[in-house]
Amino acid sequence: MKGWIIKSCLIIGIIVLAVFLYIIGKEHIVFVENNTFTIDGKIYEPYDLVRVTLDGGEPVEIKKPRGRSLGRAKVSTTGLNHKVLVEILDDDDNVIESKEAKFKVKNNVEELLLNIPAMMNDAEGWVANNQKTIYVENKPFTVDGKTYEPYEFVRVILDRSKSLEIRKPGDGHTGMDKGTVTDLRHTLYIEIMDENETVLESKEVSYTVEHAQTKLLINIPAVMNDLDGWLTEYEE
Amino acid sequence: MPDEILLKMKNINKDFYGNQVLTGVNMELKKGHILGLVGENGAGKSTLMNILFGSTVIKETGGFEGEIELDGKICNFESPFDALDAGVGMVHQEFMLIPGFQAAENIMLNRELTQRNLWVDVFGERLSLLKMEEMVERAQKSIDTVGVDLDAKTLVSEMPVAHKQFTEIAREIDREATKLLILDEPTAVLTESEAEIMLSVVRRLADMGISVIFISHRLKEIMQICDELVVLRDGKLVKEVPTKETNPEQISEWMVGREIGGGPAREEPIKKIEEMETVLKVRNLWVDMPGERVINVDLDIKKGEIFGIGGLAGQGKLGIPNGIMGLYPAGGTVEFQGKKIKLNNPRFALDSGMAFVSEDRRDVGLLLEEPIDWNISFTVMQTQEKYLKKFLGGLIKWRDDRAIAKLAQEYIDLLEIRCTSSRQLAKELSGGNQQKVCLAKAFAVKPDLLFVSEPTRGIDVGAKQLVLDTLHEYNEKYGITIIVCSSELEELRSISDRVAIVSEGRIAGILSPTAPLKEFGALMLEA
Amino acid sequence: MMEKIKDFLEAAGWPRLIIGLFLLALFITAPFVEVNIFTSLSDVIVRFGMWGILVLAMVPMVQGGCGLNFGLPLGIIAGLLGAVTSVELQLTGLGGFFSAVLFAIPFGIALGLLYGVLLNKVKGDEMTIALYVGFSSVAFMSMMWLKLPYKSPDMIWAYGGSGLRTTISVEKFWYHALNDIWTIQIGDHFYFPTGMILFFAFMCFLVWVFFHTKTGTAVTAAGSNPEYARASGVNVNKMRIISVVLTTVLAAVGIIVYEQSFGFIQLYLGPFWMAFPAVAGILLGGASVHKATIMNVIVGTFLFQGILTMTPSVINNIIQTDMSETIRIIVSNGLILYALTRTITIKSAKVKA
Amino acid sequence: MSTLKSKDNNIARFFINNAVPILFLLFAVLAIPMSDLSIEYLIAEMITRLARYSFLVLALLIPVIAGMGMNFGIVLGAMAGQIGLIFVMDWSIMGVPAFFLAIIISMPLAVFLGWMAGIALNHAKGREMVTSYILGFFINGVYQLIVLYSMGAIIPIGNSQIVLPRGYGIRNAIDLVNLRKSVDRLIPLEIGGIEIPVMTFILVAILCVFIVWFRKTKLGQDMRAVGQNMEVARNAGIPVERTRILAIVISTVLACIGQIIFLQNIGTMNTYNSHEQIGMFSIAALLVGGASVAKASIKNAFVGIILFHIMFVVAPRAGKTLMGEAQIGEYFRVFVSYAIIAIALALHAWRKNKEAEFARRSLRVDTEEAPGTSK
Repeated sequence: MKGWIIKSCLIIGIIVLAVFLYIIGKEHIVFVENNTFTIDGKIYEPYDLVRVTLDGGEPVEIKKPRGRSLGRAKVSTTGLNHKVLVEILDDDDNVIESKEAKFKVKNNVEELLLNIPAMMNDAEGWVANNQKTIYVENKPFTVDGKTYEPYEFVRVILDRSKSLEIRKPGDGHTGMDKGTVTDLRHTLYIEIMDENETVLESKEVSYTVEHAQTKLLINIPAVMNDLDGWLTEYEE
Repeated sequence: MPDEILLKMKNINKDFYGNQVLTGVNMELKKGHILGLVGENGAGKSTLMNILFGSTVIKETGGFEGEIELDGKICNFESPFDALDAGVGMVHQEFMLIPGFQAAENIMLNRELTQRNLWVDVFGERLSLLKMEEMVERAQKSIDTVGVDLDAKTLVSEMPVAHKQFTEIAREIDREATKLLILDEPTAVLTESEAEIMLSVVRRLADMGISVIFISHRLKEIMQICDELVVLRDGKLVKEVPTKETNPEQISEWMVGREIGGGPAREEPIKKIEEMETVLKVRNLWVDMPGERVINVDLDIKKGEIFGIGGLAGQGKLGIPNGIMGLYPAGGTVEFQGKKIKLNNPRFALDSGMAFVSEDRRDVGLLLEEPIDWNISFTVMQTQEKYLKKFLGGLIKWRDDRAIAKLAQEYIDLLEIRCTSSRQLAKELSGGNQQKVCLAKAFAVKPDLLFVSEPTRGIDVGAKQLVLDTLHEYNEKYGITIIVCSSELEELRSISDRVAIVSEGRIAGILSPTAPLKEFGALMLEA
Repeated sequence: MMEKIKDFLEAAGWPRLIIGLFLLALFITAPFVEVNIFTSLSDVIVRFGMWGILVLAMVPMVQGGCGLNFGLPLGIIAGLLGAVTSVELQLTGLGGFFSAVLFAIPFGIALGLLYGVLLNKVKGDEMTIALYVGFSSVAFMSMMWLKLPYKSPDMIWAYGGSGLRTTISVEKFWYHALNDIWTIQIGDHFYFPTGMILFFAFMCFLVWVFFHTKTGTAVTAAGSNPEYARASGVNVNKMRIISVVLTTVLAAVGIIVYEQSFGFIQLYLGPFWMAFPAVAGILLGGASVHKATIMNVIVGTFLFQGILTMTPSVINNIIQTDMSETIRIIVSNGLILYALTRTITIKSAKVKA
Repeated sequence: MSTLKSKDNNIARFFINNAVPILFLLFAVLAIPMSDLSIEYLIAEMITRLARYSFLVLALLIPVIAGMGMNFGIVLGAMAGQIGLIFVMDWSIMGVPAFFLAIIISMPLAVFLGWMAGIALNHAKGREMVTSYILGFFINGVYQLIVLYSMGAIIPIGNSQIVLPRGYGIRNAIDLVNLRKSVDRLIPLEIGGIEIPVMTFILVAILCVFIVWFRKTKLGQDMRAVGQNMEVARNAGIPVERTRILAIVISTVLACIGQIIFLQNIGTMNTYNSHEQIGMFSIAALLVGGASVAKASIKNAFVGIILFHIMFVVAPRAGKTLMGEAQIGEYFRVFVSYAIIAIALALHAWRKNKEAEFARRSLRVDTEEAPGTSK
C-alpha cells in the first residue's frame, strides 16, 4: 500500500517535472521592433538607434527603419517571464534614455512582438502575439444594398506559402477556412477556379495588420470587387 | 522430550502412470534420532523422500495417497519451498551450489540479510542492500555448528567435495525452522576420512535435536550412526528396526531378498566356464564416466557366455562397457580375441567385432529425429560399408534405401517392434520398442561380443521379458558373447552364466547366479 | 497423400502459411493496382533463381549440426574471388561463368576448412560466432580488394583511387550467361530464365545426392545426434567440417549465379548483409536451426523472394509510398527472430569435445 | 586438486582476458607515431569520446552480470532515446530542459522495449547474443515504420525543420541545434585549451556509482546467481525469468539515456543510422577493454573506450602513411570492430569447452595412479 502511494507520487512528480521542463525549456522567438506603430489611433515613432537586452542575453542594436534596415531584430528566448532593457542611443552610442520592463508570455505562443516605441511610452499592448490567424470566407458580401455572390471554388494562398481551397457554402461546405501567418505585412493571392481546377481569374493584394490584432477576416467576393471592408477584425 | 515423535508417514501409496512404486509405507521418526533408509535402486527410497520433500515431480505425476504428519500437524507440501518452511531440509546428491559464490553467499542464497533503503519503497524489496558482513558472520556460525573447519568466505569452486557437502548442510540447518534433514547418500562422493567427519557432523546435528533421514549404501555407516533403520524393497517397507538389534547380513538379505526362493534364478544348465576360452581380457581398466567411475577392473570374459555385471547405481558398472567401447576416456589394457583394443576410439572397438547397447537410449542410443530404418542400419553402414551401392568404382557410396528398409523390416518382425512402418521416427516409439531398435542396431552389426547396459530400464514387464529372451536366443543361436550390465539383480541372475558385482569402481566379486542372495547383498554393500 | 498434406501443413507452421497467403493476396490484388502480374511473376522467378543456391548453401551446415550459416559472406567472398579472376582473364560467356565457378571452388574449400575447424572449437555458439566471422571477413577482404594485384581496366578505377571498383559490370563477360540458355519469352512481359533455374535444380540434385551417400548420411546423423554418431564410430568433427566446406563452396557458386543474372560484381561491403535474406528464406521454408531440407529451400526462397518483389510494387501502388525496405527488414528479421526464439535445443551444444 | 585446477585457470584467464587490451596497446604505441597526430589532439579526442560512449558502454554491464552476454539490444534503448529527441525537437524545447525532457519521454518506451526483449531472450537461452542482435534489426524495422511513415501522418509532428517536405516522416538528419553540447557545457571548464564536458562526466560517475551499488543489492546478487547457474538459482526460489528480464530492461533504459548523451554531444542526429552502429561499437569497445562475454567491469569499459577509439582515430591516418591510403584504415577499423567481437566470442566459447574437458581430466588425475593403489 505504502509502496503504491510512493510509486504514484513518484509518477506524478515525474509528470510535473516534465511539464515544468516543457515550460521552462519552450523556445519563444521575439521580434523586437523599432518601427512606426499605430495602437488604437495613436502613432508611435521609431527611435534612431536603440539597444535592447532581453533577459540579460546578448544586446541587440536596432536602427530606425531606413533603406536596408527593417528596424527589427529577432531574438530567441525560453521560459514565461521576461525582462527587457531598452536603451536609446545617440549617434555616438551614449545612452540618452533607458528603461526596463517585464512581461509574460503564454506557453503556446511561438512568436511574439515587442514594440519598443510603444513600450517607451507605456502604451498598452506593446507586447503582442506575432502569430495572426487569417480567416478567409467565400460568402455573400453585402454593401449598401448590393450583394456579391460567393464563387464556386477558390484557392487562396497566404503569404505565398499557406494555401487554402474554399468552396461555396452549402452541401457540407462552410465556405470558410483559416490559416496562421506571422508578422504584420502580408500578401493574399486568390485564384477563382472552375470544377476542373482551371483558373478563371486571379488577383494578388497585399495588406498590413495592426500588431495588436491577432484574428482577421477576409471576404473573397469583396476582395475580387475591390470593395472596402474586405479586411476586418474577426469576432467568434 | 527425546522420545517425542517428529515425523509420521501413514500408509503412503504412489504410482507412476499405473506402476506402483510405493505401497502402504508407514514409518515414524523421533526427535533427534537418525533414521537409516536403505534399499536397492528402484526400491522407492528417492520417491519416498521426494514425497516428503514435496518435490514437484510428485504433484505432476498425480500426487500420492496417505498422509504425512510433522510435529503433530498434517502437512501436504505443494512444493519444496513449503517443505522448507515447515522445517524439512534436503541435501541432494548433486550439489545445489553456485560455484562462483562464497560459502556464505550460498548458505544465505535467496535468504540474504538485507537493509531497506528509499529505493525499496519505489522499486520493491529486491533493491534493498545486502548486509554482507552479517551474512558472513551468520553463515560462519552455522558452519561452526556443523562443526567443520571452513571459512565462510571461500569460493565454492575452490572447495573440495566434502566442503561443498558441508556447505549444503550448513545451508539447511541455517534455517531456524529446520527440524528434519534428509541426506541422500552424503558419503557417496567422499573419501573415507571425509566420510568419517561427515558422520560425526550428522551425529552432532542429531544431538542438537534435529532429526535426520540418512540414505546410504554403506551399511557400515548405517550401523555406526543410525538409531533406527528402515528397509525398503519394491516399494514396500520390509523392516523398521533399531540398529542395535540387527547386523549387516540380515539387512542385505532384507534388501535383496525376494519372496521365498529369492526370485527365478536361471533354470537351464549353466555353461562350464572353466572349459571355455577367454575372449575378452581386461586389466587395470579405469574409466572416467561422470557418476559411474571405474577405478580398476580386471575381467576375463569367456567365449559364448552371458556375463552379468551388477551393483548399485553410481558404483561404476556402467563405466565398464562405456569405457571399453571408447565412449568415455579410459585407460588400462583390453584384449579382445587376442587383439589389443585401442581405447577412446569407438570405431576401433566396433571394427574389432564388439557392439554396445547404451543405457542412455535418448542421447546415445537413438537418432530420435530419424526413422527406424536409419537407426537400425546406420552403425553397420558406417562401419562395415554394408547397404551401400557403389558407383564410379566406389567413388560414390550410395545409400541403398531399399536394402535398409528390408533390413529394418526383418528386425521389426523378429523383435516384434510395434510401429506404423520402418519409416516411423524413433522418437514416436514407446520405451520398449525404442530399446528393441537399439538391440536391432547392435545385432545388425553381427558382433562377436555384445555389451548391453540396463536392457530393461524404463520399459514395461512384457517388453522386459521379450528383450531378455532375445538376448538369450542370440547367445544360444549365434554364440554371441553377451555382457549385460543391470541394476536389477534378479534380471541378471535369470539370464547370466556368471554375475560380477561392481562396487566403488572395482569388481567386488564374481558369483554364480545360483549363489544365495545374501552373498550378492554382501558384495554390493560391504564396500 | 492426405497424410502428406497434413504433415506438410503441420511442418508449414503459421509463418509459412501467413506469408504464403499474403503473397497470394498480393498476386490477386496486383492487377487492380496497375501492376503487371506477368512482369512481377517473372521478377519473382528471376530472384528465386538468383537466391536459390545461396539459400541452398544453408542446408549442409544446418544438417551437420552447426546451425544457421550467418557466415555466408565467407563463401560469397570465395565466389567473388573466382568471379574477379575470370574477369581478369577476360573470359566470356558460359566458359567465363564456369571458369569463375572453377576458380571459386578451391578458395571455397580452403576458407571452408578454416571456418569448419574454428566452428568445431566453439561448439554450441556456432551461430553467434559465424555472424561475426562473416562480418570481419568482409571487412578484411575490403582491405584486400584495395591491394590485390588485379589489373584489368574493366575492374580497377579508371583514374585516381587504387584497387578494384566497388561494383564491376560483367556486361562484357558473362552477363546472363545462364539466364539466356533456352530462355522462354511469352509476350513482352513474361520471361523465364530457364538456364538459371535448371542450374539451381542441378545444384539441388547434387546436394540431394550428397545426402544419399554414406558420408551425407553420417553428416545428417552427426547433426541430428552427435553422441549417437560417435558411438557408431563416426568422426563427428570431420563430418561437421565436411558440411561447412560444402556450405562455403555452395555459397561461392551461388553468388556467381547471382552476379551473372544481376550483371554486377559487388565488392567491398557488398556481401555484408547477404546472409540475412538467405537465412530468412530457409527459415520461411520451414527449416529449423537444426533441420533443413531441399524442399524448405525451394518453398522458402520462392515465398521470401516473392514477398520482397511483390510488396514494393503492390503495397506501394496501394498506399502511394515506398515501404518495401521497411517491410523487408521487418519480415526477414521477424522470421529469423521467430526461429531463434522457438524453444529448441541445438544438439551440438551437447557434444563432448 | 580442485584448487590446483582453479589456479591453473587463473593463469589462463589472466592471459586470455588481457591479451586483447595488450594487443591494442601495442597497436596504439606503433600507430600513433605513424599517424603524426599531436598528443594534445588525441587527448582532446579521447576526452570527447569518453564523454560520448561511456554511458552506452556501461549500459552493457548488467546483462553480463545476469549471464546474458553482450546485450546487442541496447540499440532498442538507443531508438527509444531518439524518439524522445524527435519530440523535444518538434516542441522546440531548448537546452538542458530539453535533454531531461527527452529522457523522461523516452524512458517508458525504453522500459517497454527492454521488457519485450527480455521475454524474447528468455525464449532463446544460450543464444541470447544472436537473438538480441536480430532483435535490434527487427525493432529497427518497426522504428522506421513509426518514424519514417507514421510521424507527421498519424503521430502529430508539426515542426517543418524535422519533417520531410512530403509532409510526413522525419528527415534523415536532424540538427540538434537546441541541445548541442548543452549538457557537456553546463559546467564549463577548459584545461590547456581542451574543453572538459564536466556535467557529462558527472552523469557517468553517477552511473558507475549506481552499478557498484546495484551489485550489492539483493537484485544484483540474484542476477549474479542466475548468471552462474539458472537451475540452482531457480531451486533457491529466485524468479529466474523475471530477473533476466529486469537485467535487460535496466540495460535498455541506460542505453536510452546513453544515446541521448551521445547525440547531444555530436549535435546532429542521423534519424535512421545513429543507433545502428551503437551496439557494435560499444560491445567492441568493452571487449577491447578486456571484458569477456561472462565477465565485464567498469574498468574494462573505460580502458576499452580509450584503446578502441585510439585505434579508431588513428587507423585511417596510419593506413595512409603505411599503405598510402586512408581507405585501408577505414576498412581496417570496421574489420577490427567485428573481428574483435568474433575473437572474443570464439575465445569464450573455446574456453568454455576446454574447461568442461579440463574438469573431466581433473577427475581422471586420481584414477590414473589407481592401478598402483589397488591390490
